[in-house]
Amino acid sequence: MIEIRIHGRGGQGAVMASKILVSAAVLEGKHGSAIPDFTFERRGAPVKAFVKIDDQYIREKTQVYTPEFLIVLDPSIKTAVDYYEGIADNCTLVINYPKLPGDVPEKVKTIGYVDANKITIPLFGMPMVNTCMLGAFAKVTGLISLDSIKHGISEIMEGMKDEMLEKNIHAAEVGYKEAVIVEYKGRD
Amino acid sequence: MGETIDKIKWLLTDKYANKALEEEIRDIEDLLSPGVSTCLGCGAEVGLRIALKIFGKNTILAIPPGCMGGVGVVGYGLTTGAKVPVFFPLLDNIASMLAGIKRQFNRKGEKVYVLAYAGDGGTADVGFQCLSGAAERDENIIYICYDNEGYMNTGIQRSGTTPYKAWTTTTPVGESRRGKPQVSKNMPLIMAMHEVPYVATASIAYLEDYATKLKKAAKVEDGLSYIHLFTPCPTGWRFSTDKTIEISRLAVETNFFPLWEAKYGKIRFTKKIWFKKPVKEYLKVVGKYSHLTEEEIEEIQKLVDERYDMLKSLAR
Amino acid sequence: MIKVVDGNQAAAFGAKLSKPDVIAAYPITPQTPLVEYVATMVARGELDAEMVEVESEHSALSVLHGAALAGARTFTATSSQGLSLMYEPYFRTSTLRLPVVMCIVTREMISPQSVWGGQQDAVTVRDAGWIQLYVENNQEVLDTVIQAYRLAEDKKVMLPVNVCLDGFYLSHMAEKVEIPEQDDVDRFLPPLKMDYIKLDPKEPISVDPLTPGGLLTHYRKKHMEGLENAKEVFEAVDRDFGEIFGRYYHGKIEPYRMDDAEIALVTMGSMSGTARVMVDKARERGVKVGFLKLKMFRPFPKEEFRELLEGIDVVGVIDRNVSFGFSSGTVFYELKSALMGHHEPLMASFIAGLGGMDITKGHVGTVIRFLEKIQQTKRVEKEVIWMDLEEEIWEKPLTR
Amino acid sequence: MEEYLDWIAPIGKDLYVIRTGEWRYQKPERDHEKCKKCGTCLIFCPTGSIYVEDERYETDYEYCKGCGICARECRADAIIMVEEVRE
Repeated sequence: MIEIRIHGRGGQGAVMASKILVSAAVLEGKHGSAIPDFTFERRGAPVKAFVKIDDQYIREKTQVYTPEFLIVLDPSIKTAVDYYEGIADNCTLVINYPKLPGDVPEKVKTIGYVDANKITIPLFGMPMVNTCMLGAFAKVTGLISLDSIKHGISEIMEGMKDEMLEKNIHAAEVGYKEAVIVEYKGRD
Repeated sequence: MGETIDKIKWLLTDKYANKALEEEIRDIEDLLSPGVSTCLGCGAEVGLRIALKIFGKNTILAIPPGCMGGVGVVGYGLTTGAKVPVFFPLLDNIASMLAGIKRQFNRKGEKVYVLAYAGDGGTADVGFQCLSGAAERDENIIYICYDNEGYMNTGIQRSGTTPYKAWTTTTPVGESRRGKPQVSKNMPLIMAMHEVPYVATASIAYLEDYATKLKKAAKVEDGLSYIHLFTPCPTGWRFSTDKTIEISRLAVETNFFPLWEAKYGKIRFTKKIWFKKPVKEYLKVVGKYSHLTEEEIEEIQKLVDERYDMLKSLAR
Repeated sequence: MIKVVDGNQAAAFGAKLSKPDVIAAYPITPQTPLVEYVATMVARGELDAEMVEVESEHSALSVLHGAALAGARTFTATSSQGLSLMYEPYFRTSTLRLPVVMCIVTREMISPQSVWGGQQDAVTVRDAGWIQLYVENNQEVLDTVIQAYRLAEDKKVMLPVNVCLDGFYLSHMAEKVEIPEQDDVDRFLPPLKMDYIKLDPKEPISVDPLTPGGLLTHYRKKHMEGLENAKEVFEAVDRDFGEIFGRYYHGKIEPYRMDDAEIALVTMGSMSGTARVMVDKARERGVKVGFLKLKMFRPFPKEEFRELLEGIDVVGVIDRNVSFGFSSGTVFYELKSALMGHHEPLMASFIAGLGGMDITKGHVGTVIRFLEKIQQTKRVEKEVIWMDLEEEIWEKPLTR
Repeated sequence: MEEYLDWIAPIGKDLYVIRTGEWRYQKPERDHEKCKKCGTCLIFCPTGSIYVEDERYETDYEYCKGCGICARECRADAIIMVEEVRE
């Protein structure tokens, strides 16, 4: 089973991103479950969401404590929460950052970064980075295809205006294209 | 002299109004059981019998806990006290249950009057929240509050509509307290301020006026109609059983309980009082005010005048 | 149709497919999205129902009383404080024999102030005459809502049903769910017929006259018979459902790896999935442990428990709630009294997952080890164990 | 109705009636000569006990509780309350 934890701020769509990931996994014949952290989802407040993906049906309805994959929608929350808490060995970090972030723990073996703010602010007028980061996640991890992510966006954002849907799919595509992958060997 | 003129006026006008109403309703089947165990001279019973005659058989009637529930309108054991479908809502969910019934009948495409005949406790106090909610949602129900100014079924306790200084068993008269220390909740005005299609006050002394208002309420299709019916209680107010109607009339003639109606919040008086009487004439015949001093009566007169003036300033 | 939906949405789909006439609900965490989903379905015209956006939970259930008396199939959902505000009409729904279906998205009761999960709300109203079904995952949420209508409206039952889903752990957890076809649901669920109690000018009767004690006792007895009938009817409903939809949930209690078990775990709600995983793990170690998922908490399936636990050495019950006054978990004490005078295994009560706390694999693993110890020593040293408070037995929940 | 659904919920069908005439300690008596047939007594009677027969207003003593409202409201003074005498 693969466990993913998504960190972001209320309004950036961390919870929706977790659902999109599950929808994408299900399209690929896998199983998945997404649970948000149960804090108040206030705009700006740090939020978490947990995703599990497996070939088998996921029976346990629990949170994620030792994620192998970490998606950070907003690195500025690190003063408020330790998003590296409990990460597994060989962790993969997918982070919204314009360059390779420093100060990454050694357990992180792969880093993917993309400047999602730069991509999404012109699209949405604000850093609604969730779909862009999922595009990056698809490229960095290779776990799920970009096409499946796009399907997930259409399913979970059902009911949204077509224009918004298109923008989100576009954001995922750009995120996929622009994500930079670095095999991380610990601090220099 | 004033009294003589008054009597002449009564003979000239109201008598014929009674006649018209009487001719209209006397051959209509009484949809209430002929023998229900209301107190002698019960004002609320008058109001219910007339209401059922006006609305007729195509009515679903709600009788919540209170006097009318207690006297057997919903029946006892395996019986029913009415010839229309009647049910016993909770004291605090009257308007919500009515709304549910009406919604389902609407859904079935069947027209039916869904009517509550509820006391002031279930209306102005514990049931107020759901009534206000139903009014705001424009539920198409008809709600009659029979106001006997207290919890009479359980033995004369104060309610939100119990008037200032009135004696009840929970607002007794003693050295440090002299009846209810607060003024009554102005329930009909609160309902009018919901800007629902129809709100009216009515009195069992002016049945022709009441009947007209019931008919207007029946015509409403786009929201809630509310009628606040003044029904003196000989048992709880301490007066002899034959004076129920007379006291109701005095309450209107002294502006203690003015008669008006409001369509979508726009208020209009329906009974012009040509010869306004001092409120003292009303208070002195009602036993629950027998402890009042001249000063207290003056104070009540002032409150009655103020409330009437406020209403006048709102009326068209 | 396969969709990824959370528990609230699954419940909304279950309601929609059951074609209710009148829906009334008031939003409360964690049930709020359920109301939004239903309102959206109505707004989009996908669900043809009267939606009443009431001003309180008390009114939500009250509107349904009126609607049901006018012959409507009805739906609502609530949680915690909303349920306790509903208590007055709640009791009356069952005693008037109105087949209302209501989801309880379970949550702690205040105080202390909490908006998170726990089954305290729903188990506290267990003696109000409703049927209560607790579910494990989102597919079961959806399926059980549909089943609930068949059960509630069965002429041998005619009682309201709660479908209880764990707040957040199910209500906000998204996973794959198969949405049944409307035709199949229509085949499974016939239209509602209410003719034993109704408000209709064509047949004027009174509903709920003042009733003397002797007659009231008669109604109580009939009510209890209805609840007892529900046990048998639910088995049939579940089996029928399995035939049409290919998903069978084993009725009131689902046994898991119980065939040769000596130790049994009893769970209710979403923790059951975690229990499955840990029972499998313990089996790998050679521990003869199985588990029983209690789905029908009300009426309490006493007879089935007696049968299923015949010959079992140790039983542990994990409760996401407490029974104040009996001083254990609620399911624990109900089970304990059900077994009285029959085969009585050694029993321990585990209280876990209150106030939104996770019941982790570590927790369940610890419970199983505890039960093993009881089996070895043949002694219950401590009958009630508070999972997160008793350091000596609590393994860190991070244990995977 | 099917057997299962017999008397499972509290409903009432037959009419609940109390012979409230037994409550009376005073009784209205009408002077038909004085009666102006205005109908006031009929509409105000709480128990609905006044009826018209052969154009005369009569009281149904089966249900009249003897409250006295009819006598009080009658403007023609055609009704008086007398002591109820029961044999």
